[in-house]
Amino acid sequence: MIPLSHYLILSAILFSIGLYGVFTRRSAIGILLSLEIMLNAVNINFVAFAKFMAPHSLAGQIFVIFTIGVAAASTVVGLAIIVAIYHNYKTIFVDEIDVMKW
Amino acid sequence: MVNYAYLIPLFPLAAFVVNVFWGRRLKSKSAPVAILAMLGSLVISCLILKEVISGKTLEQSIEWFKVGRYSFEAGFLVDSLSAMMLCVVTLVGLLVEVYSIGYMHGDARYHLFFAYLSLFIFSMLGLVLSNNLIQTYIFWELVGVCSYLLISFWFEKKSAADAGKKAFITNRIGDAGFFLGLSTLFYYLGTANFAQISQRLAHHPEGLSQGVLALSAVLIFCGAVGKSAQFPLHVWLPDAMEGPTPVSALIHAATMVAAGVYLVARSYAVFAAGHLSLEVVSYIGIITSFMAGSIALVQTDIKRILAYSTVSQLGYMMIALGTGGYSAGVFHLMTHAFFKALLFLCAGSVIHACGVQDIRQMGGLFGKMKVTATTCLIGCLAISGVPPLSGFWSKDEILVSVYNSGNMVLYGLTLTVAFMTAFYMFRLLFLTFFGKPREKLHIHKPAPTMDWPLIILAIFSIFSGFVGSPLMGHAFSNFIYFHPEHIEPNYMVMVSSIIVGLAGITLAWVFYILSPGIPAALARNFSPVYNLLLNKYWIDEIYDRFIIRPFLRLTKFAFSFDRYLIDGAVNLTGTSCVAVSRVKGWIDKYIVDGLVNLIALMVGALGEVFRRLQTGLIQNYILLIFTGVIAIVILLRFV
Amino acid sequence: MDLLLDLKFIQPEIILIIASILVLMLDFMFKSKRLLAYFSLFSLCSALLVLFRGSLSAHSLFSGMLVSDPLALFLRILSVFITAVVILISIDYQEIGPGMRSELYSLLLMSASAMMFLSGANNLLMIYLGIEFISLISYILAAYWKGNLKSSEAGLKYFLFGTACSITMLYGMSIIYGITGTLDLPQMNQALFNNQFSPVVIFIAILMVSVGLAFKVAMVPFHFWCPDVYEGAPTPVTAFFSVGPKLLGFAVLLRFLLGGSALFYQHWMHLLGILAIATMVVGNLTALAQTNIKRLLAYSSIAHAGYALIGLVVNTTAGYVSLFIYLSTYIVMNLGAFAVVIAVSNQTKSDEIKDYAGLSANSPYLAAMLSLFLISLAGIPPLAGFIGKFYIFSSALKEGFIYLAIAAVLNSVIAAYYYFNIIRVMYLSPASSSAVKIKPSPALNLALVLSLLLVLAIGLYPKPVIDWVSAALAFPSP
Amino acid sequence: MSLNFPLLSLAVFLPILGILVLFFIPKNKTALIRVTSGIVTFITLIVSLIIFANFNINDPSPQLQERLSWIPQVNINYHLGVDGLSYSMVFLTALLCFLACVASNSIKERIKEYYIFFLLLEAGMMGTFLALDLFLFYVFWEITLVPMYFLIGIWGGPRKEYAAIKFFLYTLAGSVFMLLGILALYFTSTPHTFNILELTQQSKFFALAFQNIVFLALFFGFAVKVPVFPFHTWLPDAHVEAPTPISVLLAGVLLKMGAYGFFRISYPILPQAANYFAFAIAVLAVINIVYGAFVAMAQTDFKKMVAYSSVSHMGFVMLGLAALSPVGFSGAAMQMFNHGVITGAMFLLVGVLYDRAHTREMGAFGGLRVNLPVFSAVLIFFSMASLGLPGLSGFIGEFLSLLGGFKAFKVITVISVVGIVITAGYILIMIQKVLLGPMNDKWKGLSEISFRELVTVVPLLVIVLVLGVYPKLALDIINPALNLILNNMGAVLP
Amino acid sequence: MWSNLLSASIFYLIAIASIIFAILSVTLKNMFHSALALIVMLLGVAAVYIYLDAEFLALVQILIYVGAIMTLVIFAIMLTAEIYNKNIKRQNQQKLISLIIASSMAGFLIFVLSRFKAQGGVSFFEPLTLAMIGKELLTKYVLPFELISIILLAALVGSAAISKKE
Repeated sequence: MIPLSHYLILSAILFSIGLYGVFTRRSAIGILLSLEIMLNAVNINFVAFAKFMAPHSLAGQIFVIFTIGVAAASTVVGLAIIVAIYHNYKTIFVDEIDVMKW
Repeated sequence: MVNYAYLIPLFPLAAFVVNVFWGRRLKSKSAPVAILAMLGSLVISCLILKEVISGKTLEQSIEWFKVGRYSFEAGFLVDSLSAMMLCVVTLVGLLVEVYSIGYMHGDARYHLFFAYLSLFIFSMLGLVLSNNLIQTYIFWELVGVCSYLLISFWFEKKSAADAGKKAFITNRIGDAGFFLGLSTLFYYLGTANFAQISQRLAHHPEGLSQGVLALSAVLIFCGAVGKSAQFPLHVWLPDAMEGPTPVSALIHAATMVAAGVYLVARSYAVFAAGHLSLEVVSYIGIITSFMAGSIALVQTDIKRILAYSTVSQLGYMMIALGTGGYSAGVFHLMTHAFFKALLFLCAGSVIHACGVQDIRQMGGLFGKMKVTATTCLIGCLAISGVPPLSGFWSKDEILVSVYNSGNMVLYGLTLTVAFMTAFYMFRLLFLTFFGKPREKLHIHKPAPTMDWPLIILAIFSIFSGFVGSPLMGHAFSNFIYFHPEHIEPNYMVMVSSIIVGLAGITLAWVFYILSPGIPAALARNFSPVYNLLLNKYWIDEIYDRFIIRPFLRLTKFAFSFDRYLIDGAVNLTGTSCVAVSRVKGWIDKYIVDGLVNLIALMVGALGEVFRRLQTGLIQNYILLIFTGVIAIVILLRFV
Repeated sequence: MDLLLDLKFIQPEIILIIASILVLMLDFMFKSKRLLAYFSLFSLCSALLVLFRGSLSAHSLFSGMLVSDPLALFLRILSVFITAVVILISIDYQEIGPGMRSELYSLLLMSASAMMFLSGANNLLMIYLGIEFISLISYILAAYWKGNLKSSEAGLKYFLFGTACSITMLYGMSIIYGITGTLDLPQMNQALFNNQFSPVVIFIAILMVSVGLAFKVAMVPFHFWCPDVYEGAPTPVTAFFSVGPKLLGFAVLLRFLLGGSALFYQHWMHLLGILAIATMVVGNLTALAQTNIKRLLAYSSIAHAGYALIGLVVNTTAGYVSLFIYLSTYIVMNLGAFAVVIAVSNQTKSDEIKDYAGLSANSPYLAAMLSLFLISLAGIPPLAGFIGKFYIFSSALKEGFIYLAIAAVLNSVIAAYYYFNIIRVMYLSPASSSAVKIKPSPALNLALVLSLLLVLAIGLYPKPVIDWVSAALAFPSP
Repeated sequence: MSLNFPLLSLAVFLPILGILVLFFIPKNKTALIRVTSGIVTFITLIVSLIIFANFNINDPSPQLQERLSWIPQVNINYHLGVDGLSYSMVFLTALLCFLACVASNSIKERIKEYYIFFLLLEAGMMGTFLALDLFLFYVFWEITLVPMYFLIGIWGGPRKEYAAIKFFLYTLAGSVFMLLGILALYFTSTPHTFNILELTQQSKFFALAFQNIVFLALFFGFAVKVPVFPFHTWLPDAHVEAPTPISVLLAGVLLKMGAYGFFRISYPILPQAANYFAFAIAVLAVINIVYGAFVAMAQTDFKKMVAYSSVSHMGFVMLGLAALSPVGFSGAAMQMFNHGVITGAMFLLVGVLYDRAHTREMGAFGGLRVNLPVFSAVLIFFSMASLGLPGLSGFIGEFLSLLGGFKAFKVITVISVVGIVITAGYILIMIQKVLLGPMNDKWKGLSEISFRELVTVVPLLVIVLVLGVYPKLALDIINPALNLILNNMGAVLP
Repeated sequence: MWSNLLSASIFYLIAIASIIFAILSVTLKNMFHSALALIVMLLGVAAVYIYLDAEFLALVQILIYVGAIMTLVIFAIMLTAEIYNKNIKRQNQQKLISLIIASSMAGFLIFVLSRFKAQGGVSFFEPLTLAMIGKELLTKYVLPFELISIILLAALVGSAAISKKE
């Protein structure tokens, strides 16, 4: 059978890939995508722990349901903001959006 | 009558208050107010003197204030010494005030003059009456202030203002020493009262070593040096001649300068206990008198000559006190008060009459000013120690005490000073009153009110000597003494002093009447000595270069030190200036303002670093966060 | 499952949610937008009334989801108060057009209920949902100023930064769930004590969870979003950010640290201490050279977070009491200061400090008010700020954290400089010619007077506030 | 016997009442504003006299105590009390505030704000001297900071902003350390208390090491205010830039708060530390005296010179404090009071000159005595007093401090006596530059000192004269309190 | 036994696939292609859920994540019309540092989590049916359930407010 640690390794790798994406992606939507990757990594974690550590309680899986719900909400908000940015800045490249500094 | 002694200083104080507040309205009537007050004090003083002669002394004091276990009291002590001084001060004060009516006639601040004069006499009387060192110190400084006010009376003249300032500061230096001596005594003996001091010194208390006693005596003497213009601090007296002449007569001849001698006399117990201190007094005395005497030989300003002669005579008194001649010193103090006041007032009349102070421009005034000339002659005779005038007796007493002290060098020097005194006094006399008038001077007769005081003083100069002379059985020394001593007249000393006096007079006669060319010739071939004396041993210049100028430079340095160093180290306001570079002017002031901004600079620079961190790029932020997280994890893994 | 019984406890939250929906509906009926504001204020007041009347028994609701203990009550009352004041000062804020008013009020009402839920959250899931709820609303509010470049940039930055941090928090939560097997905070604490996992794992889990919370509180390594978002967002929203989420961030950090990590306290203490000092120093030093007043207030709020952190570092009940006293005084002063900033920016349309020149000449009332709030922020007695600082210093010294006290003390001197810099500009420099008398609108004036009275009252007679806070924290910490 | 009527609170809060009244007077009615403030300060003066009436001189412990619990959780209570030492300061504050208020006619713009800050300042100062609770003392201590910042900042001279913020930050930095000291005291006292009297009782239980640290912390707070040598650089700037009536208060009262702090808090509560640091304080004191005099000598600006002279005179206070003997303490307390009166008057006179000639450069004047006789007489009188001329009150303070100092540290006192001579130097230089010498025609138009200005100076003149001649009046009030402090410190002193 | 081996190998296949596609979606130049890569990764994750006996979650994942969220994202990509020009540099300059940080993060997590020992074996108790999840949602987790609905409402209202035209 597949031990718990493999799942955790998978989620850790996905989490780091997402993180790398957030650091390097220039377009806001790119960052959004990477965030989704990180979120999925966490969900895997939750479900894996639910199965191995607390097999008879459903807390883990229910948590994932809620995280997906929240992910949906935050994507809606994120995209609304990105559209507003595009409307004002005419670009969604994050390193060009720095009117405010120091 | 003795217990009314406290009234004596109150009269002049009342006069002062009247003259200050209502003087403007009194106009010329402010003089009689002062004179009346002075008369009152004189009468009481004489009555008290009569009672004191009959053996009655009194000390009364009330508690001024109490701090911890020390109680400071204020009170008055009437004994032979103070009674004598009271009479001298009030008498001379009265005569000077009468004289001033004429002299100060028409001055804009006429009433103020008499107000300051009464204030001075009040503080002098207070000083003489006080029964403890602290009260003496208080009146001591008051006297200093009055002399400052009177010297710079004609303050429009810059020289007068400078002279006043110089006098006050020099006195202040002396007073600092006096204060230290006072506090040492107070610390070790627990009291400042003269009687208790001598009592406690008698059964020499533990803890008070000889060294400390001598030190406190010298410190008190330091106050006397400042006030009586002895050697290191004598520079202020010649400049004090800037003040009106009656002021010089009263203050710089009779009373204030004598206060130093009075103080040494009053606290003689302290001096006597410490054996070293008396030597110091006499050495300072001899140096001062010899130096001042020599300077007076070549001076040309009439008042400067008399000033240096006063300094020299005070040196004389110090020598007397130094060599144990307690009553001799005090006796000379009294007689000197009379004839020196007389000489100053004569000089005043001369200046008042011909408006000029340089004796080389005067000459042949005998014919025009008979009274002034004759009284001046009497004064000169008295001071030169020509018998039977008072000067002879008191100087003789001093010479005897110096002779008895066994120090022959000292005796020799004192004799030469006597010779010099006789010489320069008669030089002054011949140049001003005899010989041909050198310049066309318009002379207007001095007013009668200026002549009468001269005559009275002349009489006193003649007869005041007999009190202490053998003819009246040394009445004076039996009256005022530290411990009863029997002096038998030493005829050899008496003869030598007469010879010396006459020699001085004849030499002056030869130099200035017989052949006026000699002094100029002498001056030429002894020019270095002549210049040395003319420039008053360059003491003023030395003081200026080695003390005053470096001192001022030090204050400038202290101020710049203050602004740049300390101010720089603490001041925080420079912070914003580093970041806000636009306001250029503002920054120069802060950067210039110094080290305090250093901290401000660092704080500002640090602020700048954090500010730059805020790049505005979202990804830098997220990157920084996770580096932070990683750093924390690493840090705590290993800590 | 006495569900109905539990509902009674969350009546205030329900009222607010219903009100927020109603506000959207009312938008169509009423022309004047002020009525909407008054309606939302009315609903907040009724929620407050219900809160006060509610019983104070400390027991858990909804099978462990919420706990209604004194601390929760204290936080809920404060959240309602904060939202009320924010709505009050946003009524006359001209930048937000009439069209978007109703959404603004409804979002604010929802954020109030979110905060109230979060104050009682006793379950990891509830904590996550609460935080996400507030964050989402904050992202929207940050970007609320439609045409303005800065506002949308603020929204974007806040969104990206916030989501990244909350996902990290989620990751931490998953690990804790893995370790303890339960989401419930009290059970989690028990499990953490007697588990056989190596401390490193637990430590990393707790660290990642507090990343999310530290982001909300704007602690040093996570403070970068703060200045840009505060400057960009519309001013009432900035006021809300600087007070609302920060208070809840601290509350959850307390609940979480109090429970879970008491075990690892000695690790935490020094780390948190260093972070607290770093927060103070960064906040104060960067504020020195700011020219925009909102940005300056942002850095000052970071600095104040630093001071409040000391209360946490001290980790005693007295420490927590001083933490919340500090926060309540900070809330009052900050809202007051932002109210004045709004009043001025309504008139001069700019937040630059140099535009405050000579404010005391033409509008002395506003200048006096702002000076009072700034002096209180600087911690000068007899105002409220000093009471907060005094409590923090005393709790630090009591536990022997001398280095913390000295760092805080020095920082407050630096802080005094930039607060007084503003006062200097207002009072000491001449007014620019175009300056005109600024008259605050009645609603704004009410907020100003309210916060002024509170600042003075707490400053002069702090006893009731202290009683209230210590009662709130009197529950037996595990 | 404490009157049922809370006199002390009245004295502290009367000015605040005045502020409330001022709020309702419109800005443009300047005359009315000036009159009301004048009345308020005058009533406060009357109240301070009433306090004296109810004050029993030979009872050394604080009287007329008012105690109200303020923050019970932390055992802080609103506790006022007055004893000999604090009464002298209270009277000085009330008097100087009244005179400064009368002299404030020279302020021409933003008059209403001026008087509001002025009254707030008075309340703060009054409170500091009456507070017997460390927390209350600290609160009032800080209250005086803000109005003074505005008073210097708005109505000051050319570099007012710089001087104002410098004054503020110096004092704040100092007082912040003082707060730490107070907190440390609070936590080590069993049962935790801020009450000064209880802390004095418990002073025996504090270990020496602890006492030293707390003494140092408190020292920073008070030393900046006194000011003691390294922390004094704010004083000249603040004085030169502050408007005349404010520098009267600054020099007259604010400097005394620092010294009062030593008397009331540092010395009685931390006796061993006071004894331990006695020599260090004496050294700083003598630096203050001599260095202050030196720098004063180098000044050309009249006000800066008087400022540095205050540094020098306050040095005597520190010397008296360091002496730890009844004579030293009475000297220090007397010097505090007298310096307040004399320097207050000096600043008033400088103000008179500045209002007419609009310059403070001493070199620019000269020969004013000719057509300003009354002004010159008064100026010379006060210069002599500040010189320490016996017969005037300045002498008593210096004399006793030096006498006390002499007993404890001989060499240091000898050096300080040099300070007196230098003081004489720069004061006489000032008199000569300003008053004496030929009349320069530039100042021909200067008008004589007006009656109102004279009124502000005459009461001070009377006090200086009366205390000079008969100091028993003041000493009998101050000494019992000082003896009480010394007895409490008793065990410690050599 | 043989079927175990087969399912295990399929799992590893899926895991590696999803990792590859995740990397692709992060590095691809064209935004549209990276979105598609993400969809594939999501499907991979759904497969992992099935392995972890969370069938309902897999369903939810596919329905909501892939269905709703990704369509939304693609609309956004269309709106902001960046997909066609290839030459714009997709990654910014801090690539190297972020690589280091991301990899060290991964390293730490793996090092930490790998020491988790499976607990309570792998035995199946009663299968976790959908009904149980439903019951649980409406009893124990009823408050979060209500809350998530309000969150979605708020998100809706907010984003509508922001993006509606004046």
